[in-house]
Amino acid sequence: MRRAAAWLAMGMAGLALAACSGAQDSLNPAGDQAAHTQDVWRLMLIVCGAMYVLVMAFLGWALWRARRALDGPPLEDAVKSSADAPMRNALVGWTALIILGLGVLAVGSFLVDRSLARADTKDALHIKITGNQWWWQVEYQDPDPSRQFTTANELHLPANRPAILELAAQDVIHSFWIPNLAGKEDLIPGRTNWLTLNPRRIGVYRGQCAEFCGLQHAQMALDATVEDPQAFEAWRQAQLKPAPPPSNDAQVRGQGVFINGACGSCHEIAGSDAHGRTGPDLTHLASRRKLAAGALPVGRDGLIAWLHDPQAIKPGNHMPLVHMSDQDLNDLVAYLQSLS
Amino acid sequence: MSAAYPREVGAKEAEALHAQLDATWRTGTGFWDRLATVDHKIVGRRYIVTGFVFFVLAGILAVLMRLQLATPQSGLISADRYNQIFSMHGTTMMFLFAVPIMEAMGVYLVPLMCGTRNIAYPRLNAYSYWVYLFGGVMIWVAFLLNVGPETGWFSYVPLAGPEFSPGKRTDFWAQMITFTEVSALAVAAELIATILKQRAPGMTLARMPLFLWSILVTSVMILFAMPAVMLASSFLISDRLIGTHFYNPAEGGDPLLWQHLFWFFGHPEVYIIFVPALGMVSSIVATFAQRTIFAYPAMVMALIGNGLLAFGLWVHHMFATGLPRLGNSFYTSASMTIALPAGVQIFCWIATLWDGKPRFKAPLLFVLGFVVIFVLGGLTGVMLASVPLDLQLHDTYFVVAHFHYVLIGGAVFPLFGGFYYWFPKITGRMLSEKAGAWNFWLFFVGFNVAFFPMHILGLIGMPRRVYTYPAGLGWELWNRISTLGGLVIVVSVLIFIGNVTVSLRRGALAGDNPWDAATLEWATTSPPPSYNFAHIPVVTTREALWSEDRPVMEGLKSESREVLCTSVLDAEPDMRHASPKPSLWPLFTALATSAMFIGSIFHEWALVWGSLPIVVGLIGWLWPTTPPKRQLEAAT
Amino acid sequence: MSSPCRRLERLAAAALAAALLAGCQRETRDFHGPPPPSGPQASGVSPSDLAAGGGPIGPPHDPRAAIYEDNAFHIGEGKRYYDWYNCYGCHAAGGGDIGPPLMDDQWIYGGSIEQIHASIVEGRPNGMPSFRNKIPDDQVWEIAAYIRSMGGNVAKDAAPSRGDELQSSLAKTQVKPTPAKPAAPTDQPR
Amino acid sequence: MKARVVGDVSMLPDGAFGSRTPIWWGLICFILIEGGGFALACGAYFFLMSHTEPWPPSRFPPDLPAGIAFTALLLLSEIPNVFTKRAEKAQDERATQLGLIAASFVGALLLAIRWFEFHSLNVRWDDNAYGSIVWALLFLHTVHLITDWADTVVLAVFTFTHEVDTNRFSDVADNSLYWHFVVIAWLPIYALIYWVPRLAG
Amino acid sequence: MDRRVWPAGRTASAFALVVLALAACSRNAPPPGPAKPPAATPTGAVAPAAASPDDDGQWTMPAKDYANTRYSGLDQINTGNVKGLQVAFTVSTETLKGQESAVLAVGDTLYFVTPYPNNLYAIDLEKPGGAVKWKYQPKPDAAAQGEACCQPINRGPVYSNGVIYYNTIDAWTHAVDAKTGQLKWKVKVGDFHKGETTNMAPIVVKDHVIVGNSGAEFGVRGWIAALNAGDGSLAWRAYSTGPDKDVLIDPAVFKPFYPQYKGTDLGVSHWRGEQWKIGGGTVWGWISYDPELDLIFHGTSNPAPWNHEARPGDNNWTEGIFARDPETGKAHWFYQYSPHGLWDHSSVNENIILDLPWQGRTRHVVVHPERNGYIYVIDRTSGELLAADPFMKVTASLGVDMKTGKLIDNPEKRPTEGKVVREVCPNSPGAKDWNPSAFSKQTGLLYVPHNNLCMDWETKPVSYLAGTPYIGVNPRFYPADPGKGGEFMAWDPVARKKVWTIDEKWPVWSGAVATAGGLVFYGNLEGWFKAVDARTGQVLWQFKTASGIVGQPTTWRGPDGRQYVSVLSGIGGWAGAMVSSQLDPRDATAAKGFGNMSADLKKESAIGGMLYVFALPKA
Repeated sequence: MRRAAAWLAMGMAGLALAACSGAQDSLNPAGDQAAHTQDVWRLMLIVCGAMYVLVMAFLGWALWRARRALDGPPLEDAVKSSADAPMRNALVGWTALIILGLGVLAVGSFLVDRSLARADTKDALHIKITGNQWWWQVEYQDPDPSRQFTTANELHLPANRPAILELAAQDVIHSFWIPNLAGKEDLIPGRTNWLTLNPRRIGVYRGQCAEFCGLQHAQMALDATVEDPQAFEAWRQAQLKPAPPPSNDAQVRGQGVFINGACGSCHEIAGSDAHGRTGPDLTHLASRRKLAAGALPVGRDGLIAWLHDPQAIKPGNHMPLVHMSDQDLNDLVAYLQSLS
Repeated sequence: MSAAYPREVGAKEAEALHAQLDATWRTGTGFWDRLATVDHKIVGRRYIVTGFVFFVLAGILAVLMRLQLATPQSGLISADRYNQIFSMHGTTMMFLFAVPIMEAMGVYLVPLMCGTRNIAYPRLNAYSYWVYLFGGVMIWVAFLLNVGPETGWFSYVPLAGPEFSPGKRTDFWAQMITFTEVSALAVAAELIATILKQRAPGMTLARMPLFLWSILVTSVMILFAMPAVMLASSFLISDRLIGTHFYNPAEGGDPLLWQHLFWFFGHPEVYIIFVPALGMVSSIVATFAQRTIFAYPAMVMALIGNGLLAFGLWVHHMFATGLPRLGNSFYTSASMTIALPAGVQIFCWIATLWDGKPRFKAPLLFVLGFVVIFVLGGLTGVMLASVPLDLQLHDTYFVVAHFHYVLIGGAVFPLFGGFYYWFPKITGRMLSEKAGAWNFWLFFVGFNVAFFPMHILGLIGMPRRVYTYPAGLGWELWNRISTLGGLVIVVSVLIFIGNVTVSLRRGALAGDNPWDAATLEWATTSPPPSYNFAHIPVVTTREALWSEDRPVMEGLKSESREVLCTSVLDAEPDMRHASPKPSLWPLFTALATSAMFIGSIFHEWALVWGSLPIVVGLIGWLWPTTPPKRQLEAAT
Repeated sequence: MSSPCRRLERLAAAALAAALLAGCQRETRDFHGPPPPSGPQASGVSPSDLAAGGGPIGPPHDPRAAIYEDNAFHIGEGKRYYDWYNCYGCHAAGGGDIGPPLMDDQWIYGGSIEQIHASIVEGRPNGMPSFRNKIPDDQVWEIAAYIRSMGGNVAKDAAPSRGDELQSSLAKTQVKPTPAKPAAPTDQPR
Repeated sequence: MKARVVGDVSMLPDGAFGSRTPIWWGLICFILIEGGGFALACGAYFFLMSHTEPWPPSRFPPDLPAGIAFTALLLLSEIPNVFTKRAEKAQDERATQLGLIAASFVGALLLAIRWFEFHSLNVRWDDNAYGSIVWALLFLHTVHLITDWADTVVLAVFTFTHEVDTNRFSDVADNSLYWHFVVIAWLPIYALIYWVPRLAG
Repeated sequence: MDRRVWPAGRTASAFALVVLALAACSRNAPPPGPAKPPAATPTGAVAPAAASPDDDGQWTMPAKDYANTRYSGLDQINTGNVKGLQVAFTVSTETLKGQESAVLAVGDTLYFVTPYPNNLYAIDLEKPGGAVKWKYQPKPDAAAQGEACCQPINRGPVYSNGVIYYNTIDAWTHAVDAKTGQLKWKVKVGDFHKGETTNMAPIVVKDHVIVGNSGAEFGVRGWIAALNAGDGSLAWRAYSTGPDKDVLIDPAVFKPFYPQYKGTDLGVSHWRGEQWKIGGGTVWGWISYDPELDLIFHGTSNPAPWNHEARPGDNNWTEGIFARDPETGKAHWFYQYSPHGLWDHSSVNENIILDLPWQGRTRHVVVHPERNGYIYVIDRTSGELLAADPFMKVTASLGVDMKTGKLIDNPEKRPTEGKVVREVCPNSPGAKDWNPSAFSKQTGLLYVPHNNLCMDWETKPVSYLAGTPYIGVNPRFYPADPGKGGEFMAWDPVARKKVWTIDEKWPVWSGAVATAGGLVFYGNLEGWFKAVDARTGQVLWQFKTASGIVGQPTTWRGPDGRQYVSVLSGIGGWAGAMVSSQLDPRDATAAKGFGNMSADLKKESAIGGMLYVFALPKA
């Protein structure tokens, strides 16, 4: 009993501690949905914690009382016990208490669920997210097709503007989850799911696939940047542009490697002749923070490590090991780094 | 004749009867005799040992996973291997350990508790064990050959479907399901028939021990739950082998059909594991508190309520799949409601202890551990029933923590309690109490150190089923602690194994009823004779052995195998029923069944050709026991 | 106790299962593919190697073929890449369109995995483009292995079943083996 | 402790019919399992139906004649079945043999018609999910048909080769009960395979 | 007769038909008058004389005339004597893919083009038995065969001023001296390595040879270009996508009827990103020309890829019709049949120039049987939509909004990736593909050879790899009605309804020709070449050629004064590829969906390549 209480206390401490860290943390809400959910969590913690304490107290009392028990014949017929009748009443009371507790929790949960369903969607940004083994395709939608653009493994959201995510899957079931913003929603082949986000707090949050999706399920992350609307608009304008043309010899050679080699067969770089669609869009790769769905930082070292042997970093992923000379590799990295 | 009753049985008469019965029921010691045995105690023992072996194997996998996760970006186990390992861990624990071992306890104990000589359909019982064994061996051999399952114990399509899981890995998994379900369904039918038809005279439903109730509820749940997963896995195999489209969204199938079918089985599955454990807890609590269980009717109602509610909440595994919101809220309420019967039972056990005279032996320790752990697991379960909260916690380590609290706390702790409790009955020797205390405390501490941090990990964003994770997200410390806890559990289980090994030879002799328990299995010797009871015990109260009066009945044949059938409700003696003799046909049929199942992984026509030997086996199995007519004609 | 006996039973059962499993190869999953052959690149066929009136002269047996042929994982990957690199655009799901069928037993440029590999890498004169450098070599092998499965020419336990897509042809597990033979004499440039 | 004997069960019968025997309960369990399987398969049918437009996707529902013939004959098969059941209850060996033989022949005929049913579905199992579930339903029922038919044949043979005691009669009675299940289970499946596509289409 | 009375009542026209039929039966057909002003036909529809001059017994362009009527004034072969039609001579084409070329008859010579290797044959009619006068071999690059979506076929040459102009599959235009077979010039008009091929029949307007490209299935950017007839130099080129300057849209000249086509650079802004650069809209079909308005009319093909999710927006200016000035190429108006085309419904079918009585007045229109299943009537002066009537079961769309001119897509059939959409009718070759209709100046009816097909359709992601197909769809075709995959119909353009139909088992992939003899000729995929009574639809004569017919029948007066009918037999093209490319019907998606329904066709038709010329027996 004491031990259990100690554990509980330690657990609480742990939770408090944990709340200070992470960019991928459901207890550190940065959006309405996560905040509402945290309310449910608090309610649950209080009610369930109280229940637990009650049970443990009863158990403790029973054990403490047992010390005084005398040897004697087993109590075969309950009616013979003087405690039986009061205990029956206590059972009724306990049952009522459980029902009450569950009622409170169910209603609380239901109300929060309703409020999530009624989230503010005025002037919402519409973004389509497609899960692939093992990366995220992100398409910013717009009624005007020329204002649509595609990126990968990153999400930029203006603070205080709702975003409606359309969730689809290309191959297997994935689950979209950025704990700081909202709960998860599955991406299911053959179905379309929707998720509304109301981001409030500026910051960078991490999300991760939350449904087992095969070999590299563990390394299928994405970045969500919640920023002020001006910054978002600037980012969007930059994304709408095609990639800048290569500006020095190395970059020109790198572009050649990209287009004439295997890269362009799977990746798109708008403004170039690379129109592959089966891999992530790389038009503005250098403006992203992470490479290969969160596996590495974007940057010279990360790019070289990745291109040198993608299978060492994410074994089994669909980025092949392309054998190339060091010169080609350096040129290619120079080119990719110019894609800001 | 009737004038003679009641009468006492003389010592000589008793000895002669024992000798005669032993000759009739004994399993021979030859190799083929052992294979042919239909004694529920021998089969039950095999079942329990096999189940425990799988527990240890799956535990080794768990340790490997914990070692991999102890540090971020660990290179200890590759992604491919890790995925197979966690799939095998879940699969083995759920299908090869938890359900079979619970049923195994039933197979061993139910006939004894009913006061009957053998289980109903003993040959089916033998068959079910062989099928289970072959299925388990198959999947482990496959795993060792690198053809083990890789898509988790839940094998969600399309990941487990033909396109994204090439090769035979998932087929072995799906066919393992068929093996274990065939075996589980057979055992469930045996147990239901045994409980309903072979109870001792006078053991009315209202006098049935709670363990029998829990086994009855479990078995009925198995009947309704298992067909769903068999259907689902058959669909999966046919998608993978002959190109059907049950789960192909393009051609009108739906991945969610799998989830519905799987969880229609999968959720009750948890209760199938957990309800027998409740029965064990009740047995242990009553015995060690030396008090009849408080509020027996409420307990029975709670068991039945558990069984019914279990079928109404499978959707809470699918909140994130985008089903209609209002429907989800219904399942929230239904899922929370199941806390009610659980809460009632917890109360009743504690009340029993409160009003009793508890003796803190190892079995009771495990039960106390059960209460502490399971209640926490149950409460986190209530949390997960809430849609908004579940959407955050679903598929995170919080869920891992939750169900380990429920399953280890709710089933494994009582099971270990049960081991300590019934070991004397099964082997005739006591387990060491001292080692038992070490075993318990290390398990209890290790368990909480291993699994409590997972709650936190889940809350701070660590998803399940990841073979590695990046540093810097605040997960390192908790993972390391968790791994340490896992290692403590290993020590604890090793102590248990040592305790069993030593006690088998050197344990104190138990006697018939070392714990002064009240149920009928303690009315016979430890270990029980091959025929269980020389005379059929008659029950007059719920706690049969706590009453001074121990009436019995006679009249079953001793020169051939007979059991007494009683009426379903009131257990009035109704008829004598011949119990089959040992036979090799169940083994043959099980081999034929295995050949067909494994063959049909590779070729669809194996289903047809493979069924012919099974037919042969069944005909041999059911060969008439009456004399051939030719013989009769010759005689006349 | 019956433990020695039980052990025997287990052994027997394990042996049985192992025997049944022997039909299924150990599934190796090598994500790197073999290193490219050192020295000069092994030369495949070029159109001029076609001998008049007879079948094509195959490229020398390639040790890498064994890694991919009859390996379920690689064939499954090949199925994916067959779509990704637009193979289906000309050959449909094996029935052919702009290009010839790949599921029948007629092979203009040879039906061994080495020959298919060579055809993809080199291209062929009547419209088959060369994918040299456009598809990394191990993926070409995977595609070639998948193409072999279209005609039922890989082990049944390695062949892929249907995909999660429109049903166009028999699941490859259901295709009866059709051993490759060179094209019947025809003046059809295909 | 000495046993105090309070009664004797040796006068009780060593065979009985129906719910008094454990076998009957086993059979009921089996029927529940199978019935559950059928119910779930039917549920899967409706689940898939709600995802496919049109239903059937080819717009060609199964041809009716074979299904009608099968259903009619299956219903008629209850005549020998009930006849056999009465004979068993009466423990009339001749009549039981007669009934079992009749049932065996009807079963064989039903299996023959079933062959044509598979050919009149107008869809292959690997055409689409509709084809898959229709084949699954028909296959499931066929398995039961074959099982019970084989059981009937074996029982019929046994009545000629071996002495028929109460337990054997009881087995035959259970076989009749199972046949009821096979018949009753067919009716919803028949409706799903042949009529729902027509009404939905 | 007051022409305005005619459209008033169906009974009246029906009555007139009966009378005319009776007249034909009584063999009291009026004597042929070569020089008559365009008289009112029974339906009231007429082909304006400027675009469709009276017959001179020759056949110099595949569509017969600028109006694209495919009507011959010859009546030597007529309903009464057609039964006696027999083979005059045959010529092997020495190739075995789809023979889609028209056979031109100029003076004493026949001209036709074979599929790859695109040889141009000149057949001397003065000599007996179809002697080859000369054969021009352009030797196109063999690799180009892999860049042609639906076999490396050719739709025929065109004759003008002693020169034969035609395109080869590797995107070259050749000018060949009609007398000698000597090359005058050739120019490369596109790059087949990117998938740009040319198989359309050019048209010569004034001094311009007008050509367009194919290859929307390879993600090429569609264009139409005018080459100077003298040297092949480029006069102008108008793209179907991209900025206005590329599309030759000059706001001063461009006056579309509907507001949705007004705006700047819609060919860019109605696309996502730079998708328009690989957006299709090729011009591979029929071009008609109205000398009075001095406008050419041409359709643009489907946007690329087929998977519509890769190209959100209306995808201007694909799947529409342009009216352009032949001198400058500048667009005058545009109308889009299928904005954001979902089904590969290329809009390149013939635009037949007719004048129709319309609600009490005469409207100058183009009539266009469109792949999407509607016959459109569009005012050719303004681009206003007058009518759009379905001519087969249409499920892909719910109709055309006559106010806005927009097609109303059926939301239930809108494809999403990874889901099969079922029963899309018409399928992607459409209710009618390229194979041209004929208009009879005698009956006023349109004779439309067309398909009766539906399909299942699944979209999937697709990468653009230059030179490989850019499609992203798994299709599966099947007849809309069991056993009826095609239809040959007579359509009354004024009453806007079918007059009669002939059911065909397979899609009808040949063109049609109508004659003053009261006949219509067409062929089917099994190889039957049929002569049909233009008024009743009764098949009066048929002849089984060696292979399936996918060519364009023509009829002409030979040097000996007799009337001949000619057609190429040789199955192929999209519908016939299953047979002539020896594809495997076990794959339903083979030949982009025809595999699903063509197993029988492989038994009922055979590979071949032969010119058939028919005539009545010499008296």
